[in-house]
Amino acid sequence: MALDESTFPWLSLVLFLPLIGAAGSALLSRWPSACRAFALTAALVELGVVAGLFGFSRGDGGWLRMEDFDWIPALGIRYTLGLDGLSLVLVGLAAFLQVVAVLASLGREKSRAGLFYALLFAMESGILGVFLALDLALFYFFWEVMLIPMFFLIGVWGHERRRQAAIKFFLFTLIGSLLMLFSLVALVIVHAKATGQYTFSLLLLRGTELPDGLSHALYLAFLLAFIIKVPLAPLHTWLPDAHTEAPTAGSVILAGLLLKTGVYGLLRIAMPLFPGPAAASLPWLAALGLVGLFYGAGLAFAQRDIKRLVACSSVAHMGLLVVGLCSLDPAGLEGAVLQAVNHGITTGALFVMIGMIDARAGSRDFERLGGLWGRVPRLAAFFLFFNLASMGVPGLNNFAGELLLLIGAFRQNPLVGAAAVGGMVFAAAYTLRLLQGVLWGPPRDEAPMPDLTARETLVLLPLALLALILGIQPGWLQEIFRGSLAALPLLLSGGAP
Amino acid sequence: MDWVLALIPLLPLLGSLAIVLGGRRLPAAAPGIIATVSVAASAAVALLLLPHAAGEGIRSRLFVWLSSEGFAAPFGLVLDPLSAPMAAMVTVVSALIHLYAAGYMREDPGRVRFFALFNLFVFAMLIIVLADNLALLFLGWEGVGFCSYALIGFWFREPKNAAAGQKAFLVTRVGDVFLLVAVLWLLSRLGTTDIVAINAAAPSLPAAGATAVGVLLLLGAAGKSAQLPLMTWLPDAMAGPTPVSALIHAATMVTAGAYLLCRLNPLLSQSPAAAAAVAAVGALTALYAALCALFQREIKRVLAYSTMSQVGYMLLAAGAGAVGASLFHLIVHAFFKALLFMAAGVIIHRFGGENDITRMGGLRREQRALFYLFVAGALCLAGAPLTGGFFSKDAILLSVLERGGGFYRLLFGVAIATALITAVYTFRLLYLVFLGERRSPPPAHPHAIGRSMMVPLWPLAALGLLGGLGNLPGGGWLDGWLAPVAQPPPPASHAAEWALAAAAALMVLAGWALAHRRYRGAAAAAETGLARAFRLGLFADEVVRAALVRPFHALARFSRDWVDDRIIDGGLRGAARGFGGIGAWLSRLANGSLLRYRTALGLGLLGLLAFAVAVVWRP
Amino acid sequence: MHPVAFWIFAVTTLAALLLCVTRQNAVHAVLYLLGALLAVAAILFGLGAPLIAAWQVLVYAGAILVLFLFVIMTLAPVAPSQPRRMRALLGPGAIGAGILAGMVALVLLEPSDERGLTDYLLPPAELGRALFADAWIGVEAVSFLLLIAVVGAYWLGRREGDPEEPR
Amino acid sequence: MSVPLEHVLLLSVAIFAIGLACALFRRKFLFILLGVEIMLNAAGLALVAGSAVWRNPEGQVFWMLLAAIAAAEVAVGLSLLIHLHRRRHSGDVDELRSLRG
Repeated sequence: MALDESTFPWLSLVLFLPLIGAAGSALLSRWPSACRAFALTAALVELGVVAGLFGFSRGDGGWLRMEDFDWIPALGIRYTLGLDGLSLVLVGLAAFLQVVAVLASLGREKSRAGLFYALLFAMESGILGVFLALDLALFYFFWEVMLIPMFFLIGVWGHERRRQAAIKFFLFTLIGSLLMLFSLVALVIVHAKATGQYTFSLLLLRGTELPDGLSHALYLAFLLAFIIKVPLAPLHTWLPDAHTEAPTAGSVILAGLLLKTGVYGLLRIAMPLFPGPAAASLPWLAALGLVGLFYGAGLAFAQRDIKRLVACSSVAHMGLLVVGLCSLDPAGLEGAVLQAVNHGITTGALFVMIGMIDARAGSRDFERLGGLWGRVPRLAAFFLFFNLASMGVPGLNNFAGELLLLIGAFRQNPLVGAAAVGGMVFAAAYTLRLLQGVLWGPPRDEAPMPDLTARETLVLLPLALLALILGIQPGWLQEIFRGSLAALPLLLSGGAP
Repeated sequence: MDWVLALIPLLPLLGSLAIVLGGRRLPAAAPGIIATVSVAASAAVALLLLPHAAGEGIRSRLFVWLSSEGFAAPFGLVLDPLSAPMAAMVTVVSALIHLYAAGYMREDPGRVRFFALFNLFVFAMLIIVLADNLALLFLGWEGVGFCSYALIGFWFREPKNAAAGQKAFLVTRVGDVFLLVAVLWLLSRLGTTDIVAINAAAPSLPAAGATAVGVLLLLGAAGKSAQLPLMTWLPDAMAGPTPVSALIHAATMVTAGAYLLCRLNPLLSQSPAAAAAVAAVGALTALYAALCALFQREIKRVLAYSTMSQVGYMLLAAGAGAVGASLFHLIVHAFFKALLFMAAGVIIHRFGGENDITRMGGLRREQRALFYLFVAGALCLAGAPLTGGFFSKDAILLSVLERGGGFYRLLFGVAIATALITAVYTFRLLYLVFLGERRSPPPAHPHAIGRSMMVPLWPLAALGLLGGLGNLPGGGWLDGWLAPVAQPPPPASHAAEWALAAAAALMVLAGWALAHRRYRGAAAAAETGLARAFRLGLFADEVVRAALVRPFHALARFSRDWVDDRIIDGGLRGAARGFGGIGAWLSRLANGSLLRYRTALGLGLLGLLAFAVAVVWRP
Repeated sequence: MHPVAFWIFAVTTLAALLLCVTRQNAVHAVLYLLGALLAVAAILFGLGAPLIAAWQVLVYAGAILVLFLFVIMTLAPVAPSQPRRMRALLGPGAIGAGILAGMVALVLLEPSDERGLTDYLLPPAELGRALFADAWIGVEAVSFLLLIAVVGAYWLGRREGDPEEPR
Repeated sequence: MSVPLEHVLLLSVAIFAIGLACALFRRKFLFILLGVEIMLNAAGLALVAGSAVWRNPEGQVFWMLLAAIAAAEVAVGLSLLIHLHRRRHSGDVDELRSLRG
């Protein structure tokens, strides 16, 4: 069968392949080993198809692919998918981390493996939908779809306090998304009254003329939904609980992708829809980002549970990301997207490794860990490597993003930039504490502990290589999404009152 | 041809990679051999390229590392008159110390990790030396910080060692923050991080900005170079293996701060205030560290404080604008301090791991060769006439004096007093370790001292003693060589030079005499309070702990237990409880009786009807 | 529809309903209700809805009331209930009657715009088209509701400990 | 000569009121159900009248849906009644005092 390159619905394929994975995993749930094999195959096939999407990359800001069909014509809701450089990079990250998550959860004897993988794939589909949807109703649909599997992943397969964590996660994100729904409907109605046409299309709604007060209120609702997901400082408390209690694969997806949907929402939805209020909100957002940067670092430092520590460090990383994003400087914006990708890689890797440590030592508590280098040197070396990446040692991936973020912030406001640089010390403080508590010191007991298995090495090696490559040559990634970001500063500076 | 330049840093990197990939499959001696050979090859390249570096020097750009709008950080190296001698020094000293380490670490089970990190360190250090832009320099800057961290805590089973590494990394990272802010500021002002371009554009900077950036650079340098007020990590860093102390914490990394200030000296000299601050920090650190060194008991801590003090001299010179003198002292100091450290490693082995000099003594009779080598190093450190240390220190003192002005005269006084103290503690070390009687029983199983541990000491001793030939007073080779990048020192009168030389020599003699009187016999008697204060570095650790570390811990705990748990989550829990209460109250209305529900329904309907009438009614 | 016919049926309806709701005997009440529903069916026919009128007879009078009767017979003998304290109803009854009378007065006193129910006839075919072409979502929803009602009725009506009950 | 809408609506209101009174004041569950049926019928009448006024089939369509809903309601209501009798041997709603979630 000859595929017509120009009309073949690649995006729908990418979007729905994980659903096939989900259905297959659920059907095979009686045969766990077959189910795992199928899940891995499905994730790899998806990654292959997504890798194919990178062939469309042109490096400019335009839409690389678009698919547009009627969905609910009575309300003007359409099934519109669009791919540009920004979404391409994030879709790539999602497909990659999905493989990591599946691989990382293969070894453990999971109860109800079929359901587990089904939820994991449903989740992926939802996340991909968020990154691809250009119709706001569709976007909202995927935004909610993403929430439900995660709720069950945490609630069923989590650790000791999984119930509370799952409910907290659910409530926080649900409040945000309900506000967004109200605001979205209000926007559509205002638009329809002005033009006589019901539409949920992001591109059409962009130009809606709104009275000042209303636009601020609507923007605020969108903003709230997204910064809860990011999360920014006072709204972050769901994150440590959810990340800590989630199973390893869930933590990887949460940290690697779910938080990025918030960033993506800010960049793609909230700011372009309401440029005026967005421009006015930037200083406040940057201030919140700074608070998150230091507060998250302090919080991380005070933790005893290593998984919680890494979870809190996410708050700090995302705070810095927001600071740079708010600079609206090209370097800052590029840094923000780079940081989004890099944080997904390194923090994902750290969660995978903490799962491995937990499985070996039976604990994630500083009091009962330590001296791992003497017992499992390979694992310890990888752990050290990813921690260095996470604390932003130059030459590894996070530094590239962070430096660009800092440059952007500094150009915008030297004081904010300088303060953000100070976060480096705090990052070092909690990271070194983590290393001290896990790797160094005398071994806690002399029982033999298996070093990395072949499968585990297979999980970590691609992550490590990616961290290294993106640390040395982030440029090839920047090339892909640079064009997509160019319009935003113009839009916001033009829309400023 | 230019790509050959990249071999200088890349060879050690390749060595490190080979060791990591080989891992435990390698034969026992292989990591040491690979590491030494790769660094030696790098040294050979550096020495071969040295003649080509004259004038504009050579540049090599491999690829663009980071870039964005208005910012580009290529992986670019430059070998110019300033970096070439530095690179040559770093590679040569590294090669010798690697050779020493191959013997020292022969039996250590962690030698794969050791040599991998050791080689990686050389790579990072060479990046600092050769980078043509500040972003790449920062890569090296953080890279050496990491290697230092991992190597200080090399024997990680002892939590104290790992903690020392952690402290070193953290404190130096505080300095790194200031350096990065300076880099960002320069980038936003000048639009470039290229070092040559920055130096060229420096005169266009506003005065206040130049001062600010100078102070930021000073703080950045202070972190790496263990200068006041970020000096507390260096004495603790002696927990690492001795080759690490010799290479990282004496010869190369700690001098990176001084090198940075030399590199950016045209920028620094734009602001007299910042330059004065650099000089003052250098002089004060030199005095403080020398005083502390005087009262230390562990041999490596004496040397650590002495390193701090000597780097203070380098900063003093850099602040006074004498790049040549600073670099000269940096290089000579690297030779003799590496020598002293490695000799100290042998000494510690001879005393069976004993570190306390008050329990040593009488080693001269057992180890005659070692004694001579140590004396050579000590004479250089004390600045005995005609040694390398004498000329380099003299050049610094002269440059400070020539700078003129009351402030610099004061610093000159501090520096010359420090020279006296330096001589005293140096000879104290010599007397306590080598002379007199042995004050502890000989160890049952002294470590074997391999040939490879002694061989590297000889060339270092020769380089230290004869280093002065590289830059004799009155227009030496180094000053001429550096002319394209740093203005040569103004010609001083011969009389002043001779007077200064005489004064310096006098200081050495006085110091020797003092030490001779005090330490010829037994070790010191009971420790006085003042001596204890200096031994503990004037309680700098306690001050930092009380002023910064404890509040930070408390704040972090407060965030965790109060802000997150009680205020934010507690508020949400309170809201939830409120809603729950309303729900409970409402649910009491639903008492389960259908009749009552029906009545309520009827009343509700009546209410609705009334409402409808009220709305519709229009009389 | 002629107003006279309308009023005849209307009065019949109301009378039958009043008798219905005041009976003590359930069978009698259901039979009065049957009469009322048939009168309403006639009015519906007059309002141009022949199919609806037929349905009213078939579904309400036929199916639903038969169901009522069936249940009443099943449960017989019905336990005699206490006689109602009719006096207690006087108050609410008076209020309700007052409101109703007020509304009647309002409507009758206010002259209407004389937009009467002119003769309108909706052929059954068109009703079917409207029902199944335009309001199909409603039909689906209601049929789903009926399904749920069937399941619920079955579950509620099952005999505890019924041997047919699958465990 | 025709019936004005208001008159039909008045009839509808009256039927509704009777049904409401029945549902509210009778004590037997069976009569409450009858009352509800009467009210639904009143609403149906109003719908058909509206259909006739505006010459629009939608009112009648809604009558159909309403009838189906009424049927469902009766089915469930009557099975509840049966259930109640089995449990309490009485059709009196005074007995129902434990209807809490």
